[in-house]
Amino acid sequence: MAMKLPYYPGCTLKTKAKNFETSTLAVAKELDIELVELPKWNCCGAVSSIVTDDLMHQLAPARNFVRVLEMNKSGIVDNEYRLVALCSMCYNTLKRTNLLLKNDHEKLKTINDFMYLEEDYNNEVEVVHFLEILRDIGFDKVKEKVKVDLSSLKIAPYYGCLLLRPKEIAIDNTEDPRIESDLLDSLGVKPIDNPFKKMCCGAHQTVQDKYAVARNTYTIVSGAIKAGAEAIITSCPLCAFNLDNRQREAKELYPDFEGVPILYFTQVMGLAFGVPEEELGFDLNYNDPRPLLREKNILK
Amino acid sequence: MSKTVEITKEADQFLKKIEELSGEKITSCIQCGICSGSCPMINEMDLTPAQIMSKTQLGQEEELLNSKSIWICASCFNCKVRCPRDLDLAKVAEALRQVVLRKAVDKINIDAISPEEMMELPQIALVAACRRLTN
Amino acid sequence: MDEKKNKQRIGVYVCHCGGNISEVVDVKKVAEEASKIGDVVLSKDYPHMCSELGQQMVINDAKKNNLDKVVIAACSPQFQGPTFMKTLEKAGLSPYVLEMANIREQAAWPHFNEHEKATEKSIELTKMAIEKARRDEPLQKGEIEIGNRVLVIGGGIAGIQASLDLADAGFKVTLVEKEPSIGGKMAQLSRTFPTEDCATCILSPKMAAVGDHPNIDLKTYSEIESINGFLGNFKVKIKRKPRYVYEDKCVACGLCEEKCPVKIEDKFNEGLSQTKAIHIQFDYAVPFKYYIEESPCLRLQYGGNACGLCQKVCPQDAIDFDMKPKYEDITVDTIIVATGFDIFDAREKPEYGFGKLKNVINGLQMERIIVKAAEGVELKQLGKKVAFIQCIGSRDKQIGRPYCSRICCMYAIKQASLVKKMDPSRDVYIFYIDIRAFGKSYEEYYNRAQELGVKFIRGKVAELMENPDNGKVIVKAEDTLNRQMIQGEFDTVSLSVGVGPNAATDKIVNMLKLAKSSDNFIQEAHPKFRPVDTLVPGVFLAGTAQGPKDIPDTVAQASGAAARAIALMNQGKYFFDPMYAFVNSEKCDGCELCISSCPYGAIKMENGKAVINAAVCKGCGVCIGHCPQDAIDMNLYSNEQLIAEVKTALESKKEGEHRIIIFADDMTSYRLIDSVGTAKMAYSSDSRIIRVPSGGRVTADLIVKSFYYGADAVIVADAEEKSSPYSTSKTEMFRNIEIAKKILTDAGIETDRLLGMNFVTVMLVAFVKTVNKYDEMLNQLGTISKEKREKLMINLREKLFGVKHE
Amino acid sequence: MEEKRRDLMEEIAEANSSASSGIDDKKIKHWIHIYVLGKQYKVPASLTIMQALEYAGYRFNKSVGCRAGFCGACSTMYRVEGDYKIKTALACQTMAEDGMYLVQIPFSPAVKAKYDINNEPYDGNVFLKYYPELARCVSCNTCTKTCPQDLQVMDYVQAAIKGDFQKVAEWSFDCIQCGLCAVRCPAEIVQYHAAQLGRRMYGKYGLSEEPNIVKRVEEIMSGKFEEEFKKVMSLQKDELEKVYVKQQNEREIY
Repeated sequence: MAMKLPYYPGCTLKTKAKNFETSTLAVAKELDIELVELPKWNCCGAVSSIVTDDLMHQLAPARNFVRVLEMNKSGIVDNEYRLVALCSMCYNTLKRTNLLLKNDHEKLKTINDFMYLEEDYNNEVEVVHFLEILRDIGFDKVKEKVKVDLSSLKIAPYYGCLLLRPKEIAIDNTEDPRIESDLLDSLGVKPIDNPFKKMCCGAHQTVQDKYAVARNTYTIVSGAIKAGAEAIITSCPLCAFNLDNRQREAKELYPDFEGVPILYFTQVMGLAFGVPEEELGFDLNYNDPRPLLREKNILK
Repeated sequence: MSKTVEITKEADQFLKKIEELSGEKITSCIQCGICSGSCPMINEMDLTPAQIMSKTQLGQEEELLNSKSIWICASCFNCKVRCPRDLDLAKVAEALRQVVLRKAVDKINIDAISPEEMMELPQIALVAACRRLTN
Repeated sequence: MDEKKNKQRIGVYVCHCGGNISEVVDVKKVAEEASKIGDVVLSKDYPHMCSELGQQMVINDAKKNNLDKVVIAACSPQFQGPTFMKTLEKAGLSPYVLEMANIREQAAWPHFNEHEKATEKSIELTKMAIEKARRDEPLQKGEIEIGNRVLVIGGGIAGIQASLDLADAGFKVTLVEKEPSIGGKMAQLSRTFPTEDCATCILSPKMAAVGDHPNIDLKTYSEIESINGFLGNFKVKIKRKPRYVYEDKCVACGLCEEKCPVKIEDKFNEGLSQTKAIHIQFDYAVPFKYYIEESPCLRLQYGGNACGLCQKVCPQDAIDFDMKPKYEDITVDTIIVATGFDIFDAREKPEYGFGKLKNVINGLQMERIIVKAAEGVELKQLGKKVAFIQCIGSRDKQIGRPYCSRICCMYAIKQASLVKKMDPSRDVYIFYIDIRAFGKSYEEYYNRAQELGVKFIRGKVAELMENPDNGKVIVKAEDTLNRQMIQGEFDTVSLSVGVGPNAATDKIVNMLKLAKSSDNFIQEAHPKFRPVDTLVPGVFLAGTAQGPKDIPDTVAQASGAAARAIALMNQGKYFFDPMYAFVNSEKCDGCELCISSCPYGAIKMENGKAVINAAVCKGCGVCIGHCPQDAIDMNLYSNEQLIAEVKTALESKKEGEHRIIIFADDMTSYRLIDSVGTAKMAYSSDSRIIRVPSGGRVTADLIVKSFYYGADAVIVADAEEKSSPYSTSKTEMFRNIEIAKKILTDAGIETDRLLGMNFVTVMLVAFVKTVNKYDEMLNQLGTISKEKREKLMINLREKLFGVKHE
Repeated sequence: MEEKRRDLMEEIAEANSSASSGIDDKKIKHWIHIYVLGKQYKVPASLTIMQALEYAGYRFNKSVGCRAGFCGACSTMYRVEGDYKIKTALACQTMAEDGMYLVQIPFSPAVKAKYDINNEPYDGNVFLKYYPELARCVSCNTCTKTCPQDLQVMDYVQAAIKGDFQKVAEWSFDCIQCGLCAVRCPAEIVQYHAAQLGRRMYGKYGLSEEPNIVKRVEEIMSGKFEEEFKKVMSLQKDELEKVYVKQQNEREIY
């Protein structure tokens, strides 16, 4: 009996990061997890609004929580109020709003009043990241599903900010996270510790100042390379974009800079589980990982 | 040439305003500078995060609102998780940004972004930029 | 009770206080009114009761009219109470049959501009005092025999100093240390700031002195199992952990250590070097005897005849693998807690890479490195560039340690100076937030370090990284004075870790029921005036158990603790007011509810009945409100007395008039109200103050009855938590108030009429405002109808305790 | 019952006639009060907002079009006494009520992006490329509440952000481009233009070609209708009118 979970993809997983979603759904299937997409979900806002008087931007996440209630009402999921997010930004934004509404009944009321067309939300929902789900079912379970030997791969986990900070939403130790390397271990991949694994990629600055971001990309990626990594995994489409596409600008700034492929952790899982290549959508990765994977005989 | 900062009533009102918007007790900053040391964008900044705190305390509105730093801050919360007084500088920066943005100012002109880039950017990048940099 | 009434002979004296009172209050009238009350055999007014003559008059009257109760309407009992208590003793009476009506601070002064009211109030106050006196018991001071036996817990410098002072003064000391040797953290230190004299050199003589002092029974490698009893009779169980080496036989020849095949990390060197499974803790350990660490030892792990080399080679055959823990029971009169501190475990701040990056060490490791370097042993190469990072585990809310550890600045400056002196070509930096060189000649020492060329950068380092190419540590920080980021690679980075209470502290705190302050260290009785006492009689604090301290302060405090213990034990007796609670065993049904309510563990069950230990009881009275059987009562503030005061205060309440009953805790609120009077700050003369030991003493029962007897409002005034001697008083007060409020609501009475407030003695205005606010409020609410008041009393005890207790 | 109904019908007829043909007001029994640009007017009951305004003396040269609820020209915003909610309507489709505070929105200031769908990739980011402000949506749902066509506007805006052409096209299909959503949007989005882009892209790339249309286009291209066309073009005005009327009448049949 598959575990059925309400699932929030986020805009980018429908466009630029399709491969994140397809690979996730594929590996989830392997693990007998059914991620049921929220009906008519809306953009979470990507970043949580952090000034005290701005409720407007808490609406978007709140609406999605109402969708979860509806899913339970209509029996699409059975008394399951965990909302699974994949994109780190969505996770962070949804979770922070959820916390805010849990701790501030005034604001919760105001929001419910404003959304009078929706049914009332009363903090039923718990926002979780897919990585947490994996940890909960146990990495040993993940290990059981491994079909392909990836031991030759050296991959550096990259956490960025929004899975770990601020503390109240952290899915792991804020300063010393292990969850991604534990995952890699269970997949038989050698995790490489990158001292810059928690450093911010520059996030939305990529829109107004791509070179500022490229400088961070350079620091983070070459940090991983120095530590011996051949690829980096992430769980955030924006990190992925900045670390991957911005390698282009980084190369402009630092001519001798050699990039590495940036993968979603679920793509690596997919490889280990022997998920068909097309479901992993490597064509969407800016730095094509396939040459590396072929060279390692992981892909034909 | 160093200029002298007048300590005025307005200065305090500005501090109060930012404290209210951010919900942070800015006066309890001890200026240890750990925020600056933790900041991933520090190299892009004109004022260090710690400076932003002290200048806010002194209500140096003009200098703050014209600074590059408040717009460079990517809200990564690294300073927040390290601050020995558990202050959230990301909130302070956001408050300062809001003071500007709420005067119907946009910090980026999204129409000016080239079509090519627009086709390349992931949605969240643009959404986030709009949230943080437009009114 | 009625017939008891008739037997009484009460004398009443109304004082003019040289006009202070008589100019406002009609003292003659007060005396006259008092004389009309039954059992009052004489009632006088007199210019100066506290004068020689005034006191003599009381003594003579008492003898002539063989008075058995005395009421003096004058100033505050806080003020002249003690004087008149002595007077009564001279008159051959119990000092506890005195009651004072506080007509100066509570009537004449605050109501100086309404003579009528002031006089009425004075009369009532006097009546209240008479009614209380009528119910006074002729008690005597309580006393306990105290001997000269002291237990000192912890063999660090604090424990050592306290033990020596006590032993030298001829007291019998048992010093218990959990480690194999005494010496504590100081034994690990290199040199001491600001003098830079070597710690060993000044510590080891003291350790030796402890070792062979006739009055000190040294129990090392031992732990306290349990402590029961109280001042003068503490029963202590001590666990002697097995050394597997007989102290009396071992001559420390060292053959065993040579032969021992098991290498383990040397804890004394903070894991920077190795030692053997059988070893002496350190070179000048006291006692200088070997011991075997259990877990690594092959024999002790696998038993049989595994290894056992040490035993084979020991010429003294001092080694016994079958040694078992021994338990010893001792009885002591007083206890000094000197459990000391632990350094902050820097691994709790992973961003600094302690335990991960090989060139990042902590302050204590640095001490060991410096010590050993002096001996020519290099525990770790420091290299040419050394950085110290301050406030690791101090002043940091992120890890719940908001306090300053007080020693780190100075020890870092010391270490910096020493490593600089070792090799002047070294580049030494200290990254700090604030340099706190507060002690005697510390600032000068700081300055000397600067002159040596130690560089001080004002900025906290955020994280440490290793340069993979050369293993050096990359340090990056904002120079907050320069407003620039600075960065550099260092050969060694020392984390100046802060201090927290020793891991063993909590165990002791729980055994002795001591209080802890918000920083987790042990709470002293009073931050200013009783810095080495605890609220538990006969238990004192020495050293860092009470809070971070440097060596001078620790030693000073240790001697202080010793002196306090000596002062107490020298009396041979311990006197205390008989202000304690007691159980009426007929009524007690052994429900044990009271036991958990007592914060001092004074209540025990004895064959099915609760019994209160008078010596341990502090008389806060919170237990009384917890007894469903109404079986607990207390001296000096008995239920009957308080009810009588309330009744009397309300009897003469006229139609349309209203009354605010204020229960004021003796320690703070009552004094506060005195100061309000002294300041001649006017407040509603409809208020009647009733003195209680603590806010927690005011039971819901008492509150409800006050309303029943006609109170229109009740204010319970208690000390602000920190200034209260009773740890649970505040919470108990609000508990009782909540219960009372429910009952009021049931009876349809506005709960606004009941207020609990916490005061500190300076909140004069706050008090006046509160009372006047209530006065106004009552003008609107008016008085409470008889029906409602009677409704209160219906099944009162069920309402108070939920279920009916048979 | 029957009686009652007839009365009502008469009333309406009466009112309408009076409105359109200006017969003297004495005949009219039922009146309501409305406010136009803050000024109060007494108008007969049972008129559409548009008729009511005209009765009140306003003459439309803007804010009016098909009068049949299709063109979206007569967008109206109003509040009703005793209700804080701001309401929207098409003036030609909504009955005037007593106590309406009315204003016409002749045009919503909205810039339409220039693009040639033939040169656009069928890629979701096209929406943001031409209408980046879509990214500012805060999901306040005001647009949906505003839409006089009762479309789930917020949903299709969200679909646009996600680059889902089909959903945008289907959910916005009934949009009449009245512009009310764009006027009310706090994020300053022009929903209906984005929707149109979506529908066009979907029409071109999302849907398979409709064979009949293909066939008909071929016929036209092959000149099948040239003859008829020439004939019509050659007609005089009066002849043309006849043809037109005839053709219109033929329409009536179905």
